[in-house]
Amino acid sequence: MDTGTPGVKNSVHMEFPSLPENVGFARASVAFFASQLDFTLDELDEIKVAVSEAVSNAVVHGYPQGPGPVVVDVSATEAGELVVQVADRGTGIEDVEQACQTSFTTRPGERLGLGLTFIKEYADRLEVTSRPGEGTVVTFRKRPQPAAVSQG
Amino acid sequence: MDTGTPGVKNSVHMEFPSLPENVGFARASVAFFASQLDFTLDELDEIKVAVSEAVSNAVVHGYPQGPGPVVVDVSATEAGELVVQVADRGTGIEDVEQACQTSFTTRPGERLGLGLTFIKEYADRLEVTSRPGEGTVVTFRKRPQPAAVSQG
Amino acid sequence: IGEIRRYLRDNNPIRVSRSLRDVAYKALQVRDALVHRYAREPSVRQIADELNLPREDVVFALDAIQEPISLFEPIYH
Ligand SMILES: Nc1ncnc2c1ncn2[C@@H]1O[C@H](COP(=O)(O)OP(=O)(O)O)[C@@H](O)[C@H]1O
Ligand SMILES: Nc1ncnc2c1ncn2[C@@H]1O[C@H](COP(=O)(O)OP(=O)(O)O)[C@@H](O)[C@H]1O
Ligand SMILES: [Mg+2]
Ligand SMILES: [Mg+2]
Repeated sequence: MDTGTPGVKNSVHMEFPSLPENVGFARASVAFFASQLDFTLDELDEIKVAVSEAVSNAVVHGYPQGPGPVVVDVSATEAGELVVQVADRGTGIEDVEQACQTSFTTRPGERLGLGLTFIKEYADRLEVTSRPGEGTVVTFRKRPQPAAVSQG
Repeated sequence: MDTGTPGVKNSVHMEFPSLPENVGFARASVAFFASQLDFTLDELDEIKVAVSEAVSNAVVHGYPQGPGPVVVDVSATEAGELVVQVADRGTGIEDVEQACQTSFTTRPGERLGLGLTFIKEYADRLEVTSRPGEGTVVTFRKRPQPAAVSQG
Repeated sequence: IGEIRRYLRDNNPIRVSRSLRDVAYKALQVRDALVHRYAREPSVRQIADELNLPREDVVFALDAIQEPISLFEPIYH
Protein backbone atom coordinates (compact mmCIF):
# COMPACT_ATOMS: atom_id res chain seq x y z
CA MET A 1 0.00 0.00 0.00
CA ASP A 2 1.49 3.23 -1.16
CA THR A 3 -0.56 5.85 0.59
CA GLY A 4 2.48 7.87 1.46
CA THR A 5 5.18 7.05 -1.07
CA PRO A 6 6.42 10.27 -2.64
CA GLY A 7 5.47 10.58 -6.29
CA VAL A 8 2.71 7.98 -5.96
CA LYS A 9 -0.82 9.32 -6.21
CA ASN A 10 -2.75 6.10 -5.79
CA SER A 11 -1.97 2.41 -5.62
CA VAL A 12 -3.54 -0.99 -5.17
CA HIS A 13 -1.96 -4.19 -3.92
CA MET A 14 -3.53 -7.52 -4.92
CA GLU A 15 -2.77 -11.13 -4.09
CA PHE A 16 -4.39 -14.27 -5.45
CA PRO A 17 -3.59 -17.90 -6.21
CA SER A 18 -2.19 -18.62 -9.68
CA LEU A 19 -5.44 -20.05 -11.05
CA PRO A 20 -6.17 -19.51 -14.76
CA GLU A 21 -9.44 -17.69 -13.92
CA ASN A 22 -7.46 -15.07 -12.03
CA VAL A 23 -5.68 -13.98 -15.20
CA GLY A 24 -8.96 -12.36 -16.24
CA PHE A 25 -9.44 -10.87 -12.79
CA ALA A 26 -5.99 -9.27 -12.84
CA ARG A 27 -6.46 -7.99 -16.39
CA ALA A 28 -9.80 -6.37 -15.56
CA SER A 29 -8.74 -4.98 -12.19
CA VAL A 30 -5.63 -3.34 -13.56
CA ALA A 31 -7.75 -1.89 -16.38
CA PHE A 32 -10.26 -0.50 -13.82
CA PHE A 33 -7.39 1.10 -11.94
CA ALA A 34 -5.71 2.39 -15.11
CA SER A 35 -8.90 4.14 -16.21
CA GLN A 36 -8.21 6.91 -13.67
CA LEU A 37 -5.35 7.98 -15.96
CA ASP A 38 -6.04 9.39 -19.42
CA PHE A 39 -5.63 6.21 -21.44
CA THR A 40 -7.49 5.62 -24.69
CA LEU A 41 -9.37 2.37 -25.31
CA ASP A 42 -6.50 1.08 -27.45
CA GLU A 43 -3.96 1.86 -24.75
CA LEU A 44 -6.16 0.14 -22.21
CA ASP A 45 -6.25 -2.92 -24.46
CA GLU A 46 -2.47 -2.88 -24.61
CA ILE A 47 -2.32 -2.72 -20.82
CA LYS A 48 -4.75 -5.64 -20.60
CA VAL A 49 -2.66 -7.74 -22.96
CA ALA A 50 0.52 -6.95 -20.99
CA VAL A 51 -1.12 -7.88 -17.68
CA SER A 52 -2.56 -11.08 -19.14
CA GLU A 53 0.83 -12.13 -20.45
CA ALA A 54 2.66 -11.39 -17.20
CA VAL A 55 0.09 -13.15 -15.03
CA SER A 56 -0.23 -16.08 -17.45
CA ASN A 57 3.52 -16.52 -17.20
CA ALA A 58 3.30 -16.70 -13.41
CA VAL A 59 0.51 -19.30 -13.71
CA VAL A 60 2.11 -21.43 -16.42
CA HIS A 61 5.86 -21.06 -15.91
CA GLY A 62 6.10 -19.80 -12.32
CA TYR A 63 3.98 -22.52 -10.77
CA PRO A 64 3.93 -25.50 -13.14
CA GLN A 65 3.11 -27.86 -10.26
CA GLY A 66 0.01 -26.11 -8.97
CA PRO A 67 -1.28 -22.82 -7.57
CA GLY A 68 1.02 -20.48 -5.71
CA PRO A 69 0.72 -16.82 -4.73
CA VAL A 70 0.76 -14.08 -7.36
CA VAL A 71 1.14 -10.48 -6.23
CA VAL A 72 0.11 -7.56 -8.43
CA ASP A 73 0.93 -3.98 -7.44
CA VAL A 74 -0.43 -1.16 -9.56
CA SER A 75 0.18 2.50 -9.04
CA ALA A 76 -0.53 5.84 -10.63
CA THR A 77 2.28 8.34 -10.21
CA GLU A 78 1.82 12.08 -9.71
CA ALA A 79 3.33 12.44 -13.18
CA GLY A 80 0.46 10.41 -14.64
CA GLU A 81 2.33 7.17 -15.26
CA LEU A 82 0.94 3.69 -14.65
CA VAL A 83 3.32 1.24 -12.98
CA VAL A 84 2.37 -2.44 -12.91
CA GLN A 85 4.34 -5.07 -11.04
CA VAL A 86 3.56 -8.79 -11.23
CA ALA A 87 5.49 -11.02 -8.84
CA ASP A 88 5.55 -14.72 -8.14
CA ARG A 89 7.60 -16.91 -5.81
CA GLY A 90 7.82 -19.72 -8.31
CA THR A 91 10.50 -21.41 -10.38
CA GLY A 92 12.29 -18.27 -11.55
CA ILE A 93 14.15 -17.77 -14.83
CA GLU A 94 17.67 -19.03 -15.53
CA ASP A 95 18.57 -16.49 -18.20
CA VAL A 96 16.38 -13.38 -18.22
CA GLU A 97 17.93 -11.87 -21.32
CA GLN A 98 17.24 -15.01 -23.30
CA ALA A 99 13.69 -15.26 -21.91
CA CYS A 100 12.96 -11.77 -23.24
CA GLN A 101 13.99 -12.65 -26.79
CA THR A 102 11.21 -12.87 -29.34
CA SER A 103 10.05 -16.46 -29.85
CA PHE A 104 12.13 -17.84 -27.02
CA THR A 105 10.15 -20.27 -24.92
CA THR A 106 11.01 -23.15 -22.62
CA ARG A 107 7.85 -24.86 -23.86
CA PRO A 108 8.30 -25.06 -27.61
CA GLY A 109 5.43 -26.59 -29.54
CA GLU A 110 3.06 -25.57 -26.78
CA ARG A 111 3.73 -21.83 -26.54
CA LEU A 112 4.90 -19.08 -28.84
CA GLY A 113 7.45 -17.20 -26.77
CA LEU A 114 5.80 -13.86 -27.52
CA GLY A 115 4.49 -12.85 -24.09
CA LEU A 116 7.43 -10.78 -22.87
CA THR A 117 7.86 -9.38 -26.39
CA PHE A 118 4.30 -8.07 -26.34
CA ILE A 119 4.78 -6.52 -22.93
CA LYS A 120 7.96 -4.80 -24.16
CA GLU A 121 6.10 -3.64 -27.25
CA TYR A 122 3.07 -2.24 -25.42
CA ALA A 123 4.76 -0.78 -22.35
CA ASP A 124 7.08 2.22 -22.29
CA ARG A 125 9.51 0.27 -20.15
CA LEU A 126 9.84 -3.35 -19.03
CA GLU A 127 12.02 -4.73 -16.26
CA VAL A 128 12.33 -8.40 -15.39
CA THR A 129 14.20 -9.60 -12.33
CA SER A 130 14.31 -13.26 -11.42
CA ARG A 131 16.26 -15.86 -9.49
CA PRO A 132 15.89 -19.57 -10.13
CA GLY A 133 14.04 -21.14 -7.24
CA GLU A 134 13.03 -17.79 -5.79
CA GLY A 135 10.61 -16.29 -8.27
CA THR A 136 10.13 -13.57 -10.82
CA VAL A 137 9.17 -9.90 -10.76
CA VAL A 138 7.96 -8.25 -13.96
CA THR A 139 7.52 -4.47 -13.83
CA PHE A 140 6.23 -2.35 -16.66
CA ARG A 141 5.40 1.32 -16.99
CA LYS A 142 3.12 3.11 -19.37
CA ARG A 143 2.00 6.69 -19.85
CA PRO A 144 -0.97 7.90 -21.87
CA GLN A 145 0.35 9.14 -25.20
CA PRO A 146 -0.20 12.79 -25.94
CA ALA A 147 -3.30 12.85 -28.13
CA ALA A 148 -2.38 12.36 -31.74
CA VAL A 149 -4.53 14.10 -34.30
CA SER A 150 -6.62 11.32 -35.71
CA GLN A 151 -6.53 10.53 -39.41
CA GLY A 152 -10.08 11.30 -40.42
CA MET B 1 -4.45 -15.49 0.04
CA ASP B 2 -6.59 -18.56 0.42
CA THR B 3 -5.05 -21.05 -1.95
CA GLY B 4 -5.33 -23.82 0.52
CA THR B 5 -8.17 -22.97 2.93
CA PRO B 6 -10.62 -25.84 2.99
CA GLY B 7 -13.96 -24.93 1.45
CA VAL B 8 -12.47 -21.98 -0.42
CA LYS B 9 -12.20 -22.41 -4.16
CA ASN B 10 -10.68 -19.07 -5.08
CA SER B 11 -9.91 -15.82 -3.32
CA VAL B 12 -8.39 -12.43 -3.84
CA HIS B 13 -6.85 -10.08 -1.32
CA MET B 14 -6.75 -6.33 -2.09
CA GLU B 15 -5.32 -3.35 -0.25
CA PHE B 16 -5.57 0.31 -1.16
CA PRO B 17 -5.67 3.76 0.43
CA SER B 18 -9.12 5.06 1.39
CA LEU B 19 -9.37 7.46 -1.55
CA PRO B 20 -12.84 8.09 -3.01
CA GLU B 21 -11.72 6.89 -6.47
CA ASN B 22 -10.96 3.48 -5.00
CA VAL B 23 -14.61 2.90 -4.15
CA GLY B 24 -15.27 2.39 -7.86
CA PHE B 25 -12.20 0.18 -8.17
CA ALA B 26 -13.33 -2.08 -5.32
CA ARG B 27 -16.91 -2.22 -6.58
CA ALA B 28 -15.90 -3.25 -10.09
CA SER B 29 -13.16 -5.68 -9.04
CA VAL B 30 -15.38 -7.53 -6.58
CA ALA B 31 -18.18 -7.70 -9.16
CA PHE B 32 -15.72 -9.09 -11.70
CA PHE B 33 -14.53 -11.72 -9.21
CA ALA B 34 -18.15 -12.54 -8.32
CA SER B 35 -18.97 -13.17 -11.97
CA GLN B 36 -17.17 -16.56 -11.71
CA LEU B 37 -20.17 -17.65 -9.63
CA ASP B 38 -23.62 -17.94 -11.20
CA PHE B 39 -24.95 -14.51 -10.26
CA THR B 40 -27.45 -12.73 -12.46
CA LEU B 41 -26.68 -9.17 -13.55
CA ASP B 42 -29.17 -7.91 -10.98
CA GLU B 43 -27.42 -9.83 -8.24
CA LEU B 44 -24.08 -8.45 -9.44
CA ASP B 45 -25.59 -4.97 -9.15
CA GLU B 46 -26.62 -5.73 -5.57
CA ILE B 47 -23.09 -6.89 -4.82
CA LYS B 48 -21.74 -3.67 -6.34
CA VAL B 49 -23.99 -1.57 -4.12
CA ALA B 50 -23.00 -3.52 -1.01
CA VAL B 51 -19.28 -3.16 -1.78
CA SER B 52 -19.66 0.56 -2.53
CA GLU B 53 -21.43 1.16 0.76
CA ALA B 54 -18.91 -0.79 2.83
CA VAL B 55 -15.88 0.83 1.18
CA SER B 56 -17.47 4.32 1.28
CA ASN B 57 -17.99 3.85 5.00
CA ALA B 58 -14.30 3.06 5.46
CA VAL B 59 -13.41 6.17 3.45
CA VAL B 60 -15.88 8.56 5.08
CA HIS B 61 -16.31 7.27 8.62
CA GLY B 62 -13.24 5.08 9.14
CA TYR B 63 -10.70 7.69 8.10
CA PRO B 64 -12.28 11.14 8.43
CA GLN B 65 -8.85 12.76 8.76
CA GLY B 66 -7.31 11.44 5.56
CA PRO B 67 -6.41 8.26 3.71
CA GLY B 68 -5.66 5.05 5.60
CA PRO B 69 -5.46 1.41 4.49
CA VAL B 70 -8.57 -0.47 3.36
CA VAL B 71 -8.36 -4.24 2.95
CA VAL B 72 -10.85 -6.16 0.84
CA ASP B 73 -10.88 -9.96 0.84
CA VAL B 74 -13.20 -11.77 -1.54
CA SER B 75 -13.64 -15.48 -1.85
CA ALA B 76 -15.72 -18.02 -3.66
CA THR B 77 -16.46 -21.12 -1.60
CA GLU B 78 -16.72 -24.66 -2.94
CA ALA B 79 -20.40 -24.42 -2.11
CA GLY B 80 -20.73 -21.50 -4.54
CA GLU B 81 -21.04 -18.70 -2.01
CA LEU B 82 -19.39 -15.30 -2.32
CA VAL B 83 -17.80 -13.94 0.85
CA VAL B 84 -16.71 -10.29 0.91
CA GLN B 85 -14.82 -8.73 3.79
CA VAL B 86 -14.02 -5.01 3.98
CA ALA B 87 -11.72 -3.96 6.80
CA ASP B 88 -10.25 -0.67 7.96
CA ARG B 89 -8.03 0.33 10.87
CA GLY B 90 -9.84 3.57 11.41
CA THR B 91 -12.06 5.14 14.06
CA GLY B 92 -14.26 2.12 14.73
CA ILE B 93 -17.91 2.11 15.82
CA GLU B 94 -19.11 2.76 19.39
CA ASP B 95 -22.38 0.86 19.11
CA VAL B 96 -22.58 -1.58 16.21
CA GLU B 97 -26.21 -2.52 16.76
CA GLN B 98 -27.26 1.12 16.60
CA ALA B 99 -25.07 1.74 13.51
CA CYS B 100 -26.92 -1.04 11.70
CA GLN B 101 -30.33 0.49 12.31
CA THR B 102 -32.07 1.99 9.29
CA SER B 103 -31.54 5.75 9.07
CA PHE B 104 -29.00 5.86 11.87
CA THR B 105 -26.02 8.00 10.98
CA THR B 106 -23.42 9.91 12.95
CA ARG B 107 -23.49 12.53 10.18
CA PRO B 108 -27.12 13.63 10.03
CA GLY B 109 -27.95 16.20 7.38
CA GLU B 110 -25.01 14.99 5.36
CA ARG B 111 -25.74 11.27 5.06
CA LEU B 112 -28.81 9.06 5.06
CA GLY B 113 -27.83 6.18 7.33
CA LEU B 114 -28.88 3.60 4.75
CA GLY B 115 -25.54 2.02 3.79
CA LEU B 116 -25.52 -0.88 6.24
CA THR B 117 -29.26 -1.35 5.67
CA PHE B 118 -28.64 -1.82 1.95
CA ILE B 119 -25.89 -4.32 2.60
CA LYS B 120 -28.17 -6.28 4.95
CA GLU B 121 -30.92 -6.16 2.33
CA TYR B 122 -28.80 -7.33 -0.58
CA ALA B 123 -26.59 -9.87 1.18
CA ASP B 124 -27.71 -13.20 2.61
CA ARG B 125 -25.81 -12.44 5.79
CA LEU B 126 -24.04 -9.40 7.22
CA GLU B 127 -21.60 -9.32 10.12
CA VAL B 128 -20.04 -6.15 11.52
CA THR B 129 -17.30 -6.24 14.12
CA SER B 130 -15.67 -3.06 15.34
CA ARG B 131 -13.74 -1.52 18.21
CA PRO B 132 -13.46 2.21 18.71
CA GLY B 133 -9.95 3.31 17.88
CA GLU B 134 -9.07 -0.01 16.26
CA GLY B 135 -11.18 -0.25 13.16
CA THR B 136 -14.10 -2.02 11.56
CA VAL B 137 -14.60 -5.29 9.69
CA VAL B 138 -17.73 -5.73 7.57
CA THR B 139 -18.33 -9.24 6.18
CA PHE B 140 -21.17 -10.21 3.93
CA ARG B 141 -22.10 -13.41 2.15
CA LYS B 142 -24.23 -13.98 -0.89
CA ARG B 143 -25.22 -16.98 -2.96
CA PRO B 144 -26.75 -16.92 -6.43
CA GLN B 145 -30.48 -17.48 -6.11
CA PRO B 146 -31.84 -20.59 -7.77
CA ALA B 147 -33.12 -19.43 -11.14
CA ALA B 148 -36.75 -18.42 -11.02
CA VAL B 149 -38.89 -19.37 -13.98
CA SER B 150 -38.92 -16.30 -16.14
CA GLN B 151 -42.25 -14.55 -16.65
CA GLY B 152 -42.80 -14.75 -20.33
CA ILE C 1 -3.99 -2.87 -32.12
CA GLY C 2 -6.81 -2.05 -34.51
CA GLU C 3 -6.45 -5.68 -35.51
CA ILE C 4 -6.68 -6.75 -31.91
CA ARG C 5 -9.93 -4.83 -31.51
CA ARG C 6 -11.34 -6.51 -34.57
CA TYR C 7 -10.16 -9.90 -33.39
CA LEU C 8 -11.77 -9.30 -30.04
CA ARG C 9 -15.00 -8.14 -31.60
CA ASP C 10 -15.17 -11.10 -33.96
CA ASN C 11 -14.19 -13.77 -31.47
CA ASN C 12 -16.77 -13.56 -28.81
CA PRO C 13 -18.05 -17.02 -28.12
CA ILE C 14 -19.22 -16.39 -24.57
CA ARG C 15 -22.69 -15.23 -23.80
CA VAL C 16 -22.71 -11.66 -22.68
CA SER C 17 -25.87 -10.20 -21.30
CA ARG C 18 -27.82 -7.74 -23.31
CA SER C 19 -27.25 -4.79 -21.02
CA LEU C 20 -23.46 -5.22 -20.85
CA ARG C 21 -23.44 -5.42 -24.61
CA ASP C 22 -25.52 -2.25 -24.74
CA VAL C 23 -23.08 -0.34 -22.53
CA ALA C 24 -20.14 -1.58 -24.59
CA TYR C 25 -21.87 -0.69 -27.83
CA LYS C 26 -22.76 2.79 -26.60
CA ALA C 27 -19.20 3.30 -25.38
CA LEU C 28 -17.84 2.47 -28.85
CA GLN C 29 -20.42 4.77 -30.44
CA VAL C 30 -19.53 7.63 -28.10
CA ARG C 31 -15.87 7.00 -28.81
CA ASP C 32 -16.51 7.44 -32.53
CA ALA C 33 -18.55 10.58 -31.89
CA LEU C 34 -15.77 12.06 -29.76
CA VAL C 35 -13.13 11.20 -32.34
CA HIS C 36 -15.26 13.04 -34.84
CA ARG C 37 -15.84 16.03 -32.59
CA TYR C 38 -12.28 16.57 -31.39
CA ALA C 39 -10.29 14.86 -34.14
CA ARG C 40 -8.44 12.76 -31.62
CA GLU C 41 -8.82 9.58 -29.68
CA PRO C 42 -10.74 10.20 -26.40
CA SER C 43 -9.69 8.70 -23.08
CA VAL C 44 -11.86 6.09 -21.38
CA ARG C 45 -12.54 8.69 -18.77
CA GLN C 46 -13.99 11.08 -21.36
CA ILE C 47 -16.16 8.32 -22.81
CA ALA C 48 -17.50 7.45 -19.35
CA ASP C 49 -18.19 11.11 -18.56
CA GLU C 50 -20.06 11.50 -21.83
CA LEU C 51 -22.17 8.42 -21.01
CA ASN C 52 -22.60 9.56 -17.45
CA LEU C 53 -21.43 6.16 -16.22
CA PRO C 54 -18.68 5.18 -13.79
CA ARG C 55 -15.42 4.57 -15.68
CA GLU C 56 -15.21 1.08 -14.28
CA ASP C 57 -18.62 0.15 -15.70
CA VAL C 58 -17.48 1.11 -19.19
CA VAL C 59 -14.26 -0.87 -18.76
CA PHE C 60 -16.25 -3.82 -17.36
CA ALA C 61 -18.67 -3.87 -20.28
CA LEU C 62 -15.91 -3.60 -22.87
CA ASP C 63 -14.01 -6.38 -21.14
CA ALA C 64 -17.14 -8.55 -21.17
CA ILE C 65 -17.45 -8.36 -24.94
CA GLN C 66 -13.82 -9.36 -25.34
CA GLU C 67 -12.93 -12.28 -23.09
CA PRO C 68 -9.93 -14.31 -24.35
CA ILE C 69 -7.57 -14.83 -21.41
CA SER C 70 -4.52 -14.31 -23.52
CA LEU C 71 -4.74 -13.34 -27.14
CA PHE C 72 -1.58 -15.01 -28.18
CA GLU C 73 -1.13 -17.85 -25.78
CA PRO C 74 -4.39 -19.13 -24.44
CA ILE C 75 -3.98 -21.16 -21.28
CA TYR C 76 -6.94 -23.33 -22.11
CA HIS C 77 -7.61 -24.84 -25.44
N1 LIG D 1 6.95 -15.84 -14.22
C1 LIG D 1 7.81 -16.68 -14.81
N2 LIG D 1 8.36 -17.71 -14.13
C2 LIG D 1 9.23 -18.56 -14.72
N3 LIG D 1 9.62 -18.47 -16.02
C3 LIG D 1 9.10 -17.46 -16.74
C4 LIG D 1 8.18 -16.54 -16.20
N4 LIG D 1 7.87 -15.65 -17.17
C5 LIG D 1 8.55 -16.02 -18.26
N5 LIG D 1 9.30 -17.11 -18.02
C6 LIG D 1 10.22 -17.79 -18.98
O1 LIG D 1 10.42 -16.94 -20.09
C7 LIG D 1 10.05 -17.60 -21.29
C8 LIG D 1 9.47 -16.61 -22.28
O2 LIG D 1 8.23 -16.07 -21.80
P1 LIG D 1 7.19 -15.52 -22.84
O3 LIG D 1 7.86 -14.51 -23.69
O4 LIG D 1 5.97 -15.08 -22.11
O5 LIG D 1 6.87 -16.78 -23.76
P2 LIG D 1 6.03 -18.10 -23.45
O6 LIG D 1 5.19 -17.84 -22.21
O7 LIG D 1 5.21 -18.29 -24.67
O8 LIG D 1 7.00 -19.21 -23.21
C9 LIG D 1 9.08 -18.69 -20.86
O9 LIG D 1 9.05 -19.77 -21.78
C10 LIG D 1 9.64 -19.10 -19.51
O10 LIG D 1 10.70 -19.99 -19.65
N1 LIG E 1 -16.10 1.70 8.56
C1 LIG E 1 -16.69 2.46 9.50
N2 LIG E 1 -15.94 3.13 10.42
C2 LIG E 1 -16.51 3.89 11.36
N3 LIG E 1 -17.84 4.05 11.48
C3 LIG E 1 -18.64 3.44 10.61
C4 LIG E 1 -18.13 2.60 9.59
N4 LIG E 1 -19.16 2.09 8.89
C5 LIG E 1 -20.27 2.59 9.45
N5 LIG E 1 -19.98 3.40 10.49
C6 LIG E 1 -20.95 4.09 11.37
O1 LIG E 1 -22.22 3.54 11.13
C7 LIG E 1 -23.13 4.57 10.75
C8 LIG E 1 -24.14 4.02 9.78
O2 LIG E 1 -23.52 3.66 8.56
P1 LIG E 1 -24.40 3.64 7.23
O3 LIG E 1 -25.59 2.75 7.47
O4 LIG E 1 -23.53 3.28 6.11
O5 LIG E 1 -24.93 5.13 7.10
P2 LIG E 1 -24.15 6.46 6.67
O6 LIG E 1 -22.85 6.07 6.05
O7 LIG E 1 -25.07 7.13 5.73
O8 LIG E 1 -23.95 7.25 7.95
C9 LIG E 1 -22.28 5.68 10.19
O9 LIG E 1 -22.90 6.95 10.32
C10 LIG E 1 -21.03 5.58 11.07
O10 LIG E 1 -21.22 6.23 12.31
MG1 LIG F 1 4.14 -16.15 -21.82
MG1 LIG G 1 -22.59 4.61 4.66
